[in-house]
Amino acid sequence: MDGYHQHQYLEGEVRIPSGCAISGIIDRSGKRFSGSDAITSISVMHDRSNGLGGGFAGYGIYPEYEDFTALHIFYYGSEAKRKTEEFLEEHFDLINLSKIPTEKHRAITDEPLIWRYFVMPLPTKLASSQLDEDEYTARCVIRINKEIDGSYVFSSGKNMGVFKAVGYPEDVGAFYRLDDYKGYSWTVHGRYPTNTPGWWGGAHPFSLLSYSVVHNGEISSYDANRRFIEMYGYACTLKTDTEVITYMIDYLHRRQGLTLEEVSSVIAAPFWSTIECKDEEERNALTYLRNTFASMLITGPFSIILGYNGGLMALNDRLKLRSMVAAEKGDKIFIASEEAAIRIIEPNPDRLWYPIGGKPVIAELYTTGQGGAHGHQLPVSGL
Amino acid sequence: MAINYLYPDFEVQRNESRCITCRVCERQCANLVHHYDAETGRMTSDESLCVNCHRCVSLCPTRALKIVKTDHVFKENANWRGEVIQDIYRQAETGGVLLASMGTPKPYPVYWDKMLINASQVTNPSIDPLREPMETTTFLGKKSTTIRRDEQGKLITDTTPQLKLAIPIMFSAMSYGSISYNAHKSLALAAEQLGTFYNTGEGGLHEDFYRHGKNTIVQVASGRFGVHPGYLNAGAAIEIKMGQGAKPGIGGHLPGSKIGQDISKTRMIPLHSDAISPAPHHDIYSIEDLRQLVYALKEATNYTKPVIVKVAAVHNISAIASGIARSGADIIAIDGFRGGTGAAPARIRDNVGIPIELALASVDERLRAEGIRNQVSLVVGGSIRSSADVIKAIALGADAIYIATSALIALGCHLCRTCHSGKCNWGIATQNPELVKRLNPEIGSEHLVNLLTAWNHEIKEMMGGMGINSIEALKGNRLMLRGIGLCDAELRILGISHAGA
Amino acid sequence: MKRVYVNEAWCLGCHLCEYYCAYANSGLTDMVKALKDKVIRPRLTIEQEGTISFAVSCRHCTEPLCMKSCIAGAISCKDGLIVIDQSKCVNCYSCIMACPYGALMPSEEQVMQKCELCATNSHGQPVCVQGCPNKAIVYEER
Amino acid sequence: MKHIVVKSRDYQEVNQEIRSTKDKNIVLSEVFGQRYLGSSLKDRELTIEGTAGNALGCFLDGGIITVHGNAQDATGDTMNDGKIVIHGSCGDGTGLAMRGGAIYIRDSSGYRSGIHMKAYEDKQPLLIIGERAGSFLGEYQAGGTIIVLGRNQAGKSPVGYFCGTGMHGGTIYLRCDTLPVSLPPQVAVRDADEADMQVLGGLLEEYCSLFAFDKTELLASHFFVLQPNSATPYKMLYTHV
Amino acid sequence: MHYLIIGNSIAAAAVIEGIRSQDPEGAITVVGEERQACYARPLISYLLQGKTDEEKMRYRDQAFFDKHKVTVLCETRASHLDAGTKTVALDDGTTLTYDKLVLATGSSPFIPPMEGLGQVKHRFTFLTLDDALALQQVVKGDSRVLILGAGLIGLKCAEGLFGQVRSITVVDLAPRILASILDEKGSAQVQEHLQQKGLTFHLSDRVKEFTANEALLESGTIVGFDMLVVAVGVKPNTSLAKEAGLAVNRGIVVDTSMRTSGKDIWAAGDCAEAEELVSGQHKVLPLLCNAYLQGETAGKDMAGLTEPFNQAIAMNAISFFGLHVITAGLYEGEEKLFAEEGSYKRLFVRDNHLIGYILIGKAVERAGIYTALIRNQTALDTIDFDLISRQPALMAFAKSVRQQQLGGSV
Repeated sequence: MDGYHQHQYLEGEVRIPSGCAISGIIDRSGKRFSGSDAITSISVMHDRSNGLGGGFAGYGIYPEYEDFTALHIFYYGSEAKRKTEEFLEEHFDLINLSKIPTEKHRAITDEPLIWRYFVMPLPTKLASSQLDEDEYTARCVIRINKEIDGSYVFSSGKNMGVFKAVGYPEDVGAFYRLDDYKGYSWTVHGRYPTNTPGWWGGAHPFSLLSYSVVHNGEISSYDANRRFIEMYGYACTLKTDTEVITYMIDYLHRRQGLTLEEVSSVIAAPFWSTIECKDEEERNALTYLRNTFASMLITGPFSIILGYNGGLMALNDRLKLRSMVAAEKGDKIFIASEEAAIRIIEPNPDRLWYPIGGKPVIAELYTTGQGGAHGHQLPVSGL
Repeated sequence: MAINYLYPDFEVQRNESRCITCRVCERQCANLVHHYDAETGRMTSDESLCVNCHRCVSLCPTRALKIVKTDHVFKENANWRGEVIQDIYRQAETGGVLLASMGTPKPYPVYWDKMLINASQVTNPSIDPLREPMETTTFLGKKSTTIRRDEQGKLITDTTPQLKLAIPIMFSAMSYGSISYNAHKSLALAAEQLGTFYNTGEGGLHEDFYRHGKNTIVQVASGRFGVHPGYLNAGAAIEIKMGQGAKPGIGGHLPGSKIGQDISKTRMIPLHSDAISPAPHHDIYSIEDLRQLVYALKEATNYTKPVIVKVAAVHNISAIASGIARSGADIIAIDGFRGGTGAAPARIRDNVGIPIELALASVDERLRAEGIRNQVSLVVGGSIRSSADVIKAIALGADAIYIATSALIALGCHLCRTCHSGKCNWGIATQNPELVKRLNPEIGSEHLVNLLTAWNHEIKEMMGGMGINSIEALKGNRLMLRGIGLCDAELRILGISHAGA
Repeated sequence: MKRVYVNEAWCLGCHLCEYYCAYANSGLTDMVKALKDKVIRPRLTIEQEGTISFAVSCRHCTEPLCMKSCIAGAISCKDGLIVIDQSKCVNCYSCIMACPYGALMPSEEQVMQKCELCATNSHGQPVCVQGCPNKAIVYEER
Repeated sequence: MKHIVVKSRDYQEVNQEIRSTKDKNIVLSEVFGQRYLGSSLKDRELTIEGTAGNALGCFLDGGIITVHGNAQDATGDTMNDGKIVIHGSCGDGTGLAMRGGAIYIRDSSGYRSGIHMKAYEDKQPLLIIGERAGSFLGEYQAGGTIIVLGRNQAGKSPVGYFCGTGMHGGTIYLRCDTLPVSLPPQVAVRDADEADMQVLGGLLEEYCSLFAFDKTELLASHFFVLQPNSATPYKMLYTHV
Repeated sequence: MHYLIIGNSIAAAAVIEGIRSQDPEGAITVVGEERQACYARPLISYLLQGKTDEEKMRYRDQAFFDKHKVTVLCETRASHLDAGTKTVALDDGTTLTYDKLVLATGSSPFIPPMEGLGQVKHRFTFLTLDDALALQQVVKGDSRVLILGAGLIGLKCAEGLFGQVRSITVVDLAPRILASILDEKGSAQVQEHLQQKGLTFHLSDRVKEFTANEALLESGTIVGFDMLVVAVGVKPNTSLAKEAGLAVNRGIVVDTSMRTSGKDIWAAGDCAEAEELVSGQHKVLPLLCNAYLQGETAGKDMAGLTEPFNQAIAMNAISFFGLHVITAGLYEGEEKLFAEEGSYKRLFVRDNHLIGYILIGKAVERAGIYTALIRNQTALDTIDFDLISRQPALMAFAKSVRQQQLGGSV
């Protein structure tokens, strides 16, 4: 462990509530564009961050390795790197490994070693584990993060990558040279943690496999959620809201096979009084989901953008205690904490609306999803 | 008469300048403490009969009465305290087992009072329960482990039977026999009005109360009193009572003198014969036998009722709970050692079992460690005294709470702890019709409804303060608790940090 | 009209209603001063026999025989409330002869008195109802 | 007339410039979410082109702010007097704790509009929303008037859930044929009568002329009037220790 | 619609209330012989006693007549009734027409012929307020009063004068006082009470001859007096009815709706003769309570609501110097007697029903419960008669009846 961290609480040793800014852009035609729009967008909301964390997730950025898991790893010291690579070699075929290219930036300091690996599970290991590839990879990632001191996998999806650091998000974008990457969707986060340690791993997006979450708000249900999700093999090492949200989404969407709408009606379940108003079939379904996964209800203010292969989902808490705006222009869908963060990159959207609390906005590639941005909306007309 | 070593514990103090000799004290004391002396035109009292139930004090219209602790003492002795000496006198004189009622009065630590609750400041808004939705609805029962869909891909939503509580508090088991008809009726009416449940205890279900079935939990205990298929199907859930916090490992008996016409009929036993509840169920000598009974009850009710297994909090409670969770039970009820009772051997009540706070914390943690917490709901009882206790219990991991002593106090009980005498002046723990009449269920149920409505408001306020607007987000949310004045071992078991950390 | 109704199932025979009544109609603000060492003359009666007891007080009949029998025109009906003008009463007992409930009785001053639902004393609400520990007497619209 | 091009300039700088200028009329163009524009402004008119940032016109004290575009969250936060005119929509928390003046929104407003609005003597705040408002409209309202005109809503209720929750003063007028769902128990609803229509006629005068809406046509529709049952909804809640 | 009421006492007031409960508008005229507005005659003895005054004696005040829009003609006598033309001639020469008429003419004192009566200077009857006022005029501290008649009127007069005069002597033909309402033992008890107070009785005796200040009794006793009150009885005022050809026995005969035999003519009060409940016979019951109930029944019937009143029974509540006496019904059949110090109770039972009672002293408490047993003709085997005969109590009724009485409608 380096000196910086020896004198401070590590992320995960204390729970850090935080407020933030988020933004997300997707081109549903699959056209890839650089990270600079995301940087511009988040920079408008500078006041919502405090320089203690910023980060990006880009989807479609590694087309040449799309069948391989891209692991982005922070190392604090070469011993951590050695142990981790040993572990990786034991469990995966390593196709490519390199340092992630960065550019020195005066606002970004104390950087760890930042490495990238494109990997595929060793077929024999995978077979003997009796797990599917995702579960196998997820467990390996959790093990590294939990068991190898000084090593932290912060991105583990396919054809996607997370880039994050301590600093303002626009500086983080420059540091990682995101102009050089092209993706069909981007999410970005500026962080305003209310407790001191800003640790690189603690910045958003938080990611597991191809799921990445940027989050604005602070949830009051944290420990109820954490203690529940940890029953299912997850280890919440970072003690952040975003981490637990990501795991819950992974559990509900990937492992339980719920649709994203169903996931939303678990984690941002409608009030019972609202459920009562629904027709019988919907009422039964909503009651079933809320009751079955009662401990995954998230309370307190939050707005998140979930990135996944092929789409973005934005979701507000059911009281809509955090702001969120969405807009559409041609093939592109924009989501941000503030309208200005959209206008700065797209001054004249075709339409613009305020998503309703507890109801997801889902935007997917035409090829993988329905292609529309759907969900309940509070439209803003006159545009 | 032989020498009487015992001096009365209490003195009746009558303020003569206030007494208007209305004689209500005389008329209302079933222990015959007060008398009117026609010669002097004054009231007199025999305090040796007084149990300090406050009936006379409460009804005296001029507040001319109070009961004080006698200042008659033994020579001071920190070890051989007066009560210890008196107990020995009692046993020496009678050769009897000391019998006592209600929860233990001994000064064991109350962990509820050593935990503090969190509130939001700045980073997260607190919520006002009066205007924003604030939900305390709770479902009890086994949850699905995997999502199933039909051919159209629609969710299959038929869960195993659940209990829906509008408020996460239920009235725990008290049998008709241990408490009166009117006390039962009060509980039934209140449960119905509150959208929660009351529990028959092991005394069967009076025919008048079948109409409250949808708010009734019917209990099956070792005595199997009044248990028949109609009874099992009458309630919303069935509770198997393995043990009770006040007297773990001990059976009980309702003396034949209390088995009047109505109770005899309800319990389905002959008039004036003792109603004996054995210590164990004689068909359950092991955990797999429990499973057999659980499924026997499910078969008898065609899998329409959740089955609760109630156990006393004992040393290896978490292992026991794990076993119960795997027995097919839908709900585990754990009763802490401070729980009340109509009658228990005093030494057992005061020395056997563990506090519910620690039992709950360790059971919840154990079930989570085993990944089976969602397969079973957890209900805890045993001296839950306020909404703050409720909040703390839920934050430690309980789904819902059982209350009994608090409910009895709401009905007028003054905790004089002489339930076993059958002369409850408040009409609660008695079968004497003259005394039973003193509890008008209309008033009783109103008080219970008021109490839980007030608690629910407080729960909502505290939840709102934490920024939580649905009770499920509080469940097991131990970050919302901090310990105060607790040692490391206690903090570790409770799974909470010390205040300030 | 709201009246006092009795449910004997809940009457405990504690007689508190009688004392509260006597106090309420004493005109004094201190119960002790009003009742101590006095023979009370409540405006309601507890009937008691074995385990049964209940309070009886004026029913405020819609066809009040007491009023119709009063030779002095001292009893009248004000918005359903049957009241006695004690200054007119000559203590002839015609009302006692007429009332089927036995709800009238002479006062200490030897004029008739009866329950006037505490509407005519300083309490305003029937004090027997407030003082009943078991809702055996209620004051309501039926 | 002073013209400031804002673009990506820092809000502190822009507000400083507004404060230091002597012109009565100030135009801000190319605004991208700068916060606190027109904060505590008095005696001046501010015209904004673009997207006004959070807390637009907070503590406004008599000035007039006109936005050609949308405003973000907390527009008119605790405003005391003056006027905010939005030729577009607003985000959440519009008119938060507003206690005087008027906010006129041509289109829609987000969650918690008019939250904790209050009135005192001659301070009678007014919030008019042309189309629809999100959930919790008039939450905790203690005074003043909120009007939602429900334009383009086809007679459906133009507000979300929990409208008027915690309301203990003031009035909400809703122009629609269907009541919102989940109205809280504190709120009493009635149909607008002749006297209400008179009041509405007065209140809508300026609004309609600003946006060139046909007042007569608006007033020809059905309005609901929402008022609190009690000024002290908490009274019965407590007992003393 | 014009309602005409002849008489201005209790029955008249009740007629007005009866009419107005049904008909708020029809014109009502009351014709009364007396100077004073409506008052209750039984109060005159209390006036003498000083327990009431003229103002308080008013049974219904002026506001009552104003509120009910009633025209009252005082000091006016109806001299002739023509049922055919529906007119009533008044002694001032005017004639009133009516649509509906009620005769509430009351009764008058009966004065038997007695020798030398004309020589008596201070000679009174005791029925009206004017009688009482006239008496009051001449009362002096040293007056010796002779009262003929030991019935209710005579004795109430005696009580009224007691303490204001030197002596009171009562003479009655009957062997005991209050013979019409009390049994022997009861009479004796009351008599003893009155004698203790200082009244002198000459019973089974009568005045043979009066001189100015002395009465010679048949027994030979000579009673000196300064004032004479004749209170031997009353007779119903039926002359108008007789003239008009209505059926009249002792009183004007009426049915249970108080209709007389004449079209659109009702009668109520002391002048009327209606069926008595217990005996089933037509009787004049000169009791205030009956006057009211009959008047109310007549008034309602006149205005269109027929509610028969068939519960008339003879009953009396009377007190002398704090000793209360309440009696009702007939004194026949089996009896139950309870007598103790200061309390006397006799109940009369026939065919499973209570038909009469005599209560004296403490026994009068809650007497109405007994009255109701007679009135409602309660079958005694449906109640705990043992209990109720000891003490009038609702406890004696079945629980369901009690619930109805105390928890149900009234």
